[in-house]
Amino acid sequence: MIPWSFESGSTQLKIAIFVTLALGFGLFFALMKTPPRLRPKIAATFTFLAGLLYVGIWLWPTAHGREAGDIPANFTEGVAFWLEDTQSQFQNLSNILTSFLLLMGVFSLVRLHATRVSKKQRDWPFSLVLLICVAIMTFIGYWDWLTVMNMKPEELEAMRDVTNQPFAVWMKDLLFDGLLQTMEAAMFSIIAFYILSAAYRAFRVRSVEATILLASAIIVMLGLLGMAENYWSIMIDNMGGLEDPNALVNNLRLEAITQFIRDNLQTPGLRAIDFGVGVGALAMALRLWLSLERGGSTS
Amino acid sequence: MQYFDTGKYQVLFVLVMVAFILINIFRAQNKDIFIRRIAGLNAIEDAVGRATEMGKPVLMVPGLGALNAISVQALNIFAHITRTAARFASPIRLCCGEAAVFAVAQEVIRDVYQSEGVPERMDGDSVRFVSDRQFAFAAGVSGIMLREQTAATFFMGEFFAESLIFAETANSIGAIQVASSTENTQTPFFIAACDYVLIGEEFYAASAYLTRKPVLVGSLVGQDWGKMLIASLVVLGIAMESSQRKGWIEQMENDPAAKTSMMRLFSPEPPDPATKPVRQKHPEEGEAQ
Amino acid sequence: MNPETYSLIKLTLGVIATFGLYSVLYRENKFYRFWEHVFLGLAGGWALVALWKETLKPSWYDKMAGSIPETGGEGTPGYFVWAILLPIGMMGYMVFNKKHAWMSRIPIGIILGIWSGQQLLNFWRTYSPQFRSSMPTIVPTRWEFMQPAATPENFTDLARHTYISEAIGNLVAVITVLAVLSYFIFSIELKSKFMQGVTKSGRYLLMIGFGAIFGSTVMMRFTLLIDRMYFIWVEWMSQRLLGN
Amino acid sequence: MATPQKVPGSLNIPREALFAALFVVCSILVFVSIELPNRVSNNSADLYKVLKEIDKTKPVILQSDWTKSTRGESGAQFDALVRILIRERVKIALMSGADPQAPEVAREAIRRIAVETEKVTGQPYKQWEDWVFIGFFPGIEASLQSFSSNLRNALSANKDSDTAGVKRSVMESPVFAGVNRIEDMGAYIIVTASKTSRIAIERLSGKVTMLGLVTGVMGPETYNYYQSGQLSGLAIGLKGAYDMESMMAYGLNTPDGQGVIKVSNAKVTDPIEGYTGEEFINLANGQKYIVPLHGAIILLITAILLGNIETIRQRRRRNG
Repeated sequence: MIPWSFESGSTQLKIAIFVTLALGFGLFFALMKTPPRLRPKIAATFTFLAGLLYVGIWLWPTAHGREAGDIPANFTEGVAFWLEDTQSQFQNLSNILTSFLLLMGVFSLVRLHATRVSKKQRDWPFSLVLLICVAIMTFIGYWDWLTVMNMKPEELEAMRDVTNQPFAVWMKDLLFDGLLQTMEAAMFSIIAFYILSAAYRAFRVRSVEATILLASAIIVMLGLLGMAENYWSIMIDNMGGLEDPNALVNNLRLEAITQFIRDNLQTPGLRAIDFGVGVGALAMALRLWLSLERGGSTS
Repeated sequence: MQYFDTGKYQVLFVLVMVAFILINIFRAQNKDIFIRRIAGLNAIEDAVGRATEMGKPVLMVPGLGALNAISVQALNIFAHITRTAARFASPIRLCCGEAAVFAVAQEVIRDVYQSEGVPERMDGDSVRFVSDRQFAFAAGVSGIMLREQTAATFFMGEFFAESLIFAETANSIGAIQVASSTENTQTPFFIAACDYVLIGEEFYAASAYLTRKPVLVGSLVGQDWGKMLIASLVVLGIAMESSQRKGWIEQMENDPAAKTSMMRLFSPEPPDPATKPVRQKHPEEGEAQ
Repeated sequence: MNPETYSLIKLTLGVIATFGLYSVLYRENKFYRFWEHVFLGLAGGWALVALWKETLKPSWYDKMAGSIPETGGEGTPGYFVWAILLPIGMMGYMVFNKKHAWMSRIPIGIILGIWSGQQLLNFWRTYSPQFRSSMPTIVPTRWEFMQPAATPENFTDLARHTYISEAIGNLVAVITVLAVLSYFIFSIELKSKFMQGVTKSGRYLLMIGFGAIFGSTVMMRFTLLIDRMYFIWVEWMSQRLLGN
Repeated sequence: MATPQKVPGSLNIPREALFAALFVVCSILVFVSIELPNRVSNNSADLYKVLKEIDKTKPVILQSDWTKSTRGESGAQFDALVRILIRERVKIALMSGADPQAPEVAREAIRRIAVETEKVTGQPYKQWEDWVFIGFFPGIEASLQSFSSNLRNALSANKDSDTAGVKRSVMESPVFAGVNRIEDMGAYIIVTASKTSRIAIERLSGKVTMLGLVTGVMGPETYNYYQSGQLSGLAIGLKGAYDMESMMAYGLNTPDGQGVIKVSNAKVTDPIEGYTGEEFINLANGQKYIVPLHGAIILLITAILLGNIETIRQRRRRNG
């Protein structure tokens, strides 16, 4: 018998889930009644406990050479085993909590636009379009999911032919693949236009910084032009680079120059930024974990 | 598994960093500490002031990243900006792409307006959840910028490919832009398109710089110590590596597994299988696996 | 439905939507606004679908309820404790309630606590390879300027030794790391001209890296645009509409 | 530093004109199909060499992490890669770790190329028999960790439909015959538009030959792993796709009928055959897109030059 679990579909499981939920909501209402004085401390305790698991894994000795089915030999190992097992369960915790909160995000989006429609504020017809799209996509999405889930393998196989697809499936394909994903690709590709205008405006010999930016960007871009690189290489070959592979002129190949920039300037520079960012994040993590700044930072 | 051999130094190193930060937080309680100028942050007041003059809103985007220190830090900075905006009575737009960040933002911004005594200035438009999909978010925020002609925009947090869409759109409407991204791959686009850019750790230093709260300032000093520790580690490492390298190459002739001290420090030997403790097995599970 | 007709409808809608979003490049207009709201609406709707289908069902509900396979064999038991996450998640919604807004800090605090703990745990793992790569040797072990071209015989030998040009490159890299680190020292006032110069050069060195990133991003961004052009002009217009 | 300078009488090009120029250049050049001269990068040459010389009796794991939005680069790379694998009759275990949409996009591509290759060779390349979908892994870190310790255990619960349409454990598929550990695989190939390559390399390198096909943006970061030898071969962006296609079309270091070596490389010096004999599709989207890419980059460089000429002119005018 694995602890904290019952057989799937059993009555015990249903009761246990119900009791857990009841306890959880009991806690929920109990927390609503807590005096204001205690509140920051409660929130801080939850934060501390959540982080403590990982700090425990970090600082507690790791059991060495563990195999499946091992019984811990002593207390230290027992804790180490427990930490290891708990961690794998903990991994999804953030994801699940974030997902519960996502519902709130969509809810607030819908509320904002519903208000606009009901009060006939500026651009309300567009808000109406948004609301309709949310409704259709949600409906079709679940319909499609349920349809596909209840299909038999041979029906699934037959669906590769579009003519056999039920309405929900091709409607979802139209909305999701045909519209949503296509629009994502379109918005992603818009960046190309902005790269052009940003480069045109910013890459000027105006200040030292801008000039450096300009020079290194141009060199790298030339390296991307397969054709330019090809002719440049031929030029180097003719200057003696081909006959003698050890000739100094080989260092002038675009590939060699971009590589020098990348290895000795770009990577180390970014690495140093990362060190700073890493230390900054470490400090921030400590402050959050120990609740040294008050929760939302406003005091 | 790396708790034996040189693995201990790894834990020690991080513990020293942690100690640096905590010690300085306590040290800083009653001291006035110097922080160097950070250009982008001085521009905040001006930018908000200009938005007020023009009667246009201030836009803030905490990036698309999940709820973590980066987005919390972005919201810390935004809380400061909102306080300024609340005093000037300029409307704000804070657009979130992650629901958990939205929840925190909601609370933080409401607190700011309350503590400034003007809770009525926060309306349903102030803090918004736009979309959790990257490019839908980009399209939505661009739309808000263009329609409301925001006069000051602040992009701070984790940005990805959408960074340039925001920066160029804001530029096209002539808004003052202050940006920062901890993602190195996006910083160049902000540098190319924005007026002020916080690079790397400047972002983490921002709230200490703006609020001068002892906890934050102390922590910043601790971070500086940490960086100096890293720098000394690098210098020491180079010295040792350079001095040992020649000998190591000669040693390799006889012993291909030879290592320099730095190699040993950074890739400790895995524990010897012979030292594995003898453990009993759970009766039934040992088989089933 | 006829597959031809279906794919024509799908592609045509996609092309119109693409032009709708592109129209913002000229200026904000009603056409863009329409497609922007469609986009946000579909994304919001899909978020609700994916929320259950891709996250909560597999990583929460299925664990809580367990599973009984249809074809027989061993199922997984239900871990009822997962149910506690529902009330904790619900606490987040108290943010809309002015009086009890503080309760939203509990789920938020748990998320941040986990993140912080992982940060402490992973700091060394994340940064130690970077520390290691910042410590190359700056003293050459072979006093020849250039590394000779590689052949299968001398390959391992070349990899071990450091040549003069390589040592110079390494020195440049080390100076870059240290100069950039010095740029991020905030709490010490650098009064000497030399240190101010170092900090300033740190910023300049960074710009080289940033320029290079800008340059290398260009290929991908342009390719995405070209792919869209291919989608519009070849897949839709030429192949579908004109039937080539 | 980027506030536009509005100087009266200046020749500054308006944004809209730049946008229009880019749109027109890309629109026209997608119809232009010429073969641009190309020099194959070392990393692409290594990739091609490893793929051609792979042990055909061992299956490869193919982690596909791209979707429609990066189709331009990843799609072209993926097609070229799958063409090589199917022609070499290497068995593929397909998986995804980044996006729930990624598996469908990849499956579609494999089916399409299987049909295309069958037309030439007459040999079918069937799902379950020759390739199998082993799953979508949202928590990729943990999954790869378990791959690395015991592949068979990690995968036996995952199911795919066999030829009769019955869901069976993927480990029963002929693809995995004789495979127990990750070390038994021929290669671990990752096609990605995000950072998932790093996760895979950190967990699996050293245990299995690893190959990467990444987008241009991820290129510089991933290149480090190629240099350190953790990746045995690497294709970067569209250039990588075009490199692969030209090596498929002309072979590497192999002379054609007239004795001319069309594609050569300085690092990989052994001759490696292409697919020249039969009616194979070799040059595809990589070649189609590389022309407009050149057009767009040349436009970008021209715009920067024009901008600088303007800046210098203004400075002269101000000074004199």
